[in-house]
Amino acid sequence: MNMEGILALTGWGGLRWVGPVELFERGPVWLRDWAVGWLPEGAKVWAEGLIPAVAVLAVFGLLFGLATVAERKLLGRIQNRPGPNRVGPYGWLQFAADGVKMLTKEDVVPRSADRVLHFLAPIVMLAPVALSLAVIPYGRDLVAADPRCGLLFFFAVGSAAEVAAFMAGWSSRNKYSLLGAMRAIAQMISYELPLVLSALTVVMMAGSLSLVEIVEAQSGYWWGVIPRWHVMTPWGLAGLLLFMAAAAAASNRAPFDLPEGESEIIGGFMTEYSGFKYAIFFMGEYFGMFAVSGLAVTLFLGGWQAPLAVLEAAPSYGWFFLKLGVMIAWFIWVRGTLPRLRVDHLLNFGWKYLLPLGALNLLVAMVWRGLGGWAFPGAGAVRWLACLAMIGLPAILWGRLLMRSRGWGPRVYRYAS
Amino acid sequence: MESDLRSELSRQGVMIVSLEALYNWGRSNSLWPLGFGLACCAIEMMAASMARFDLARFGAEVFRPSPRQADLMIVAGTVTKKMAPQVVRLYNQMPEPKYVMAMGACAISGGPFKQGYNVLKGIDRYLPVDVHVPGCPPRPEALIEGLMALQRRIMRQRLTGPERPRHLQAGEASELPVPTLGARDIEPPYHAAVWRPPRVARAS
Amino acid sequence: MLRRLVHCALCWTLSMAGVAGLYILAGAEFLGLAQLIVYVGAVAILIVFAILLTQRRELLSIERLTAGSWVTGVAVAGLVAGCLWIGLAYTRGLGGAGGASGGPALETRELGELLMGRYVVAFEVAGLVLTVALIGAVILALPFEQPREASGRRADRPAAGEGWDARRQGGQGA
Amino acid sequence: MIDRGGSRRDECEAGGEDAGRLEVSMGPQHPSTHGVFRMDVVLEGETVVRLKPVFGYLHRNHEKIAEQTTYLGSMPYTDRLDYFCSLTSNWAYALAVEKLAGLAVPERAEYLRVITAELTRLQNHACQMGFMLQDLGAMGTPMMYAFREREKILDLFESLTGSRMMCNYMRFGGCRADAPAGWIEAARGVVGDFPRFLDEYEALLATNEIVMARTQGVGVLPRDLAINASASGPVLRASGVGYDIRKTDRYGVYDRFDFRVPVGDHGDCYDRFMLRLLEMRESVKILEAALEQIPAGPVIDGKVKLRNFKPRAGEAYGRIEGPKGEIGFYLISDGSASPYRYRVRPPSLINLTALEEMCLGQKVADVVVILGSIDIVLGEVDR
Repeated sequence: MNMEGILALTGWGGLRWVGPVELFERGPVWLRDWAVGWLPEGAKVWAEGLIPAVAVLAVFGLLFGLATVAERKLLGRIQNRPGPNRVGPYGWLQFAADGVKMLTKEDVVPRSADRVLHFLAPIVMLAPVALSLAVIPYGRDLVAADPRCGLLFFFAVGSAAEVAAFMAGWSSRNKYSLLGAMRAIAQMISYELPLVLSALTVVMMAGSLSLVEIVEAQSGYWWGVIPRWHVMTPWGLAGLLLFMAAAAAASNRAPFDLPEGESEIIGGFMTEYSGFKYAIFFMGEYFGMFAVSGLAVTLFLGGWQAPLAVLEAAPSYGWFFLKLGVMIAWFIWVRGTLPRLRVDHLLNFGWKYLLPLGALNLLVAMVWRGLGGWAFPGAGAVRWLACLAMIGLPAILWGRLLMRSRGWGPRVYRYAS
Repeated sequence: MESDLRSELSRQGVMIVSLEALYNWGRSNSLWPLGFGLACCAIEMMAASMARFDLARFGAEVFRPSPRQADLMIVAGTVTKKMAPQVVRLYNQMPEPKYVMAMGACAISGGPFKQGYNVLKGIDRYLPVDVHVPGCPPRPEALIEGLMALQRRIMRQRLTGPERPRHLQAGEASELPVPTLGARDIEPPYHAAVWRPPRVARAS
Repeated sequence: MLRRLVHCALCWTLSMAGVAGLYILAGAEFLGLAQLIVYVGAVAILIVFAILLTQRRELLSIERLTAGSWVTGVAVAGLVAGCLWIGLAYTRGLGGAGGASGGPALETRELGELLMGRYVVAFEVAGLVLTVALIGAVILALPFEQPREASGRRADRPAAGEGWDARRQGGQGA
Repeated sequence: MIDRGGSRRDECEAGGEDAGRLEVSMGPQHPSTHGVFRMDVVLEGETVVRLKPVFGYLHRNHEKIAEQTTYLGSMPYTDRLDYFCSLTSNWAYALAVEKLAGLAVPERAEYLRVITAELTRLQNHACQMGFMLQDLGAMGTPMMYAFREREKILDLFESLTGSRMMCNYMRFGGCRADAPAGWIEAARGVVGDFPRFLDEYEALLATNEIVMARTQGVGVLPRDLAINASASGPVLRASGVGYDIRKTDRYGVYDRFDFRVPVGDHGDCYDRFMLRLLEMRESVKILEAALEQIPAGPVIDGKVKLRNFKPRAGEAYGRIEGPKGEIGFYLISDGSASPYRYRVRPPSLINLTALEEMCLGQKVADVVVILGSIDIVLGEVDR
């Protein structure tokens, strides 16, 4: 590459020579500033809000389409089959065909349904989830909004999804829908607590509710090699696992997909939705998955930080979306592997397992900070292992105990004489 | 658009996609079947969606349990007179555009069970069947061929003119009447709108 | 008018979300978001659940408002609006909107320090009361002890409806 | 109830008579009813307090049709009884007619019958486990694996009988055709590979915490109830009764093979699930021995006149241990070309009779698992 770089538009339409690294890294910000620069003074404040919003929605809209195809292809891979491969190159345009069909499909509203709520539910589902995408930092200086309480904002707007699920289930006037809505609410309420609790550990350690600051708290490397991501600490590792378990439940993904448990209650609260409304629900669910995955990346996996110092040349948002892709693949993998829980197991798992462990993890984080003062040789390793044992052993033992108390376990069979 | 103009344009590197072609492309490549098995053929229908045959290649592996989200009803198996009303009701619950595939001899004509008192002699008496897939049961390959035939048929459809699909015709009823179990038999024996008894030409 | 209780509950949720928006506009971000979590996420759902599980059908729809209640409603609304007007008129002198720009809102950290420092007793007492309420709710919700084999066999099972009624009466008596 | 002018919607909202209860009709179109079966379920929250099975959505007049057609003419219909296990239904019917007419079967045909029956058991059990896991919500992966194995066995059936599913292979006094060249070797290959699939399945699922939590202690069928309900097959054996017709009747050449009958102690869904896994291992043993021992010779008694087949007047009951349980055919002959009375003992239907007992007090999500663990096929239930 030409070391002199490229003539690029920076800031308010100004031109200067920049290197390729800086171009890719700063490109999106310059583009925004350049676009805003053209506008009259009064419109600037609107445009500065609107442009990131449109960009986030466009990027995640495309990601939604690709993720549906990726999910079907990856599930196919898990199941010894090719998956969609006829529409477009290697089947990657499958989502476009599905989209065209969904858009043109007839919209059926049951005769006895509550029309207003039936219409509003998908919107109430999608809008808050899209809002929660706003506070996630996608790259260096790439965040749509950075409120002081970013994390709180994320959970606050996310709580509207419960209302949406209820509206959908109740307004459809279908018994399966109602059952699905009840399940959805019970599940979302129960799992919000462990979700917040595992995120709280990070807040405590980073000392901020702002997601941008949380990412910045994870910059740097130990011994120049191991990134200072939270997942590299015992409490961060446990926190990530707890967070992902709770996140799968909060976004209705398998094995916690009870609200739409197909084999039991048809489509749950979405049973009576067709065409584009159904697509919006679907989209809301995927956006929810992206949002919690993005939050997990931000909280535990260092956000947009590169894993190695030499790799910082790649644009920061590239790292973010790579990590996001890994998280989504994890979700798909779990979906292709595990059966579904029952509703009482689900609540037990949330309240009796995730919640105590989340609280314990908070304690572990405190101990981790308390042991930071040790200075003898090998102190780091001892501190690491001690904290890991403090969360790991109770997790295993408590899980065994819970299984044992119900009498669940492998069995030995006899043969008739 | 004139076909020669279109080919000329594509030679010049201009891709022209009409709304009609886009619509047909979308709905033919995203045929989500209703997860709905009646009898033996349902097993072969499942086998078609399984690893060896993989209906997913055509984007059709999304078996939706709710008729509201399904596009294609594969009537896979024997329709009894007790089941026929539910089949028609399910069809009514599906949103347009929707397609029906009669899979197997039983769904087409009653098949080996035709002489039974409780067996419907073909689902096309009540539903407008788009594709018949014969066999007892048809092999999964046959089902895939049926699906591809349906896709070709959708791709060929013009959205205007007298040949336009059923759901775009203004006078067409959106719901078919559901047959009921009468005093002696299922009533009516067929819907005149979708089926007419075959007229046998006799030499006078 | 809204005759159905669920609609009323959802409208109430909407107004709570609006209140949260007001808090945020006034610069109290933390309070607004907490309001959203607590009222929209939890309390609204509780209310909706309570409505759904209400046994009495006649409670579920509200009678159409008669002319008299119309008058009362309008009078109450006018009274509230008047009070607000007076309040606003007095505070206008305090110099512009408190707004996000130079707001007097507390930082989250300060809020935490106040709760854990100056008002710690009140905070803890409130927490204790809520915990007692939680434990009470759990006890109320616990199923009554029934013979273990009741679930499996039809013959041993209480006749249809018996178990349910007994539980309901017990719940009301407790 | 007092009518206060509320609309129908309000009634719906209050849930009819008792708002705490929800009456749900599961089926006839439901993803987990394995066909067109319906259960009218009354729920209290999510707990089942009443369950009424409704049959007959696939009543295809099998028995009446058989009474009007020839003996041989019913053979293809037996394929369609239990469309997963056409070969065992064939065998049971052939056995009944052979008893009625007093026919002997050549030794090679007996071996072929054992081999096809055990292969049928393998594919039926594998698919049943796949379906049950599907009902548990496992997004099709176990089912895909099961169907992958099933396809291999269906290939064997196809090259032997000409059809994948509806084999129509047994004849009175033997089998329709001999195995083509290389078939025995191919079968040996498939059977030899099968334990690997079983190991994979067991490793993935048998100790999976979610599977254990969802199936252990769910849908318990006590031993005495299982006997009283005249359950059979894996459902009966899971309840602790070591009853297997292959051992008690010693029909065919089963006395020449060494195999064991696994028995469960809890009678719950997990036992039924695991018993099928263990039975498949025993079937593999039988198959390996049978494929080793199979003698040369004719596959059908050439003297039997299939075309104008008229057994003498009398009655006979032929039964075998099908994959789902005891499948039997009861025939009364009046000496004419078609049976005077033709009756099927369908294992699916009889195992299903205890469904309500198993489901009461369970969650609605368990109902589909319990139904899946019984392993029903509607063609056989409704006939």
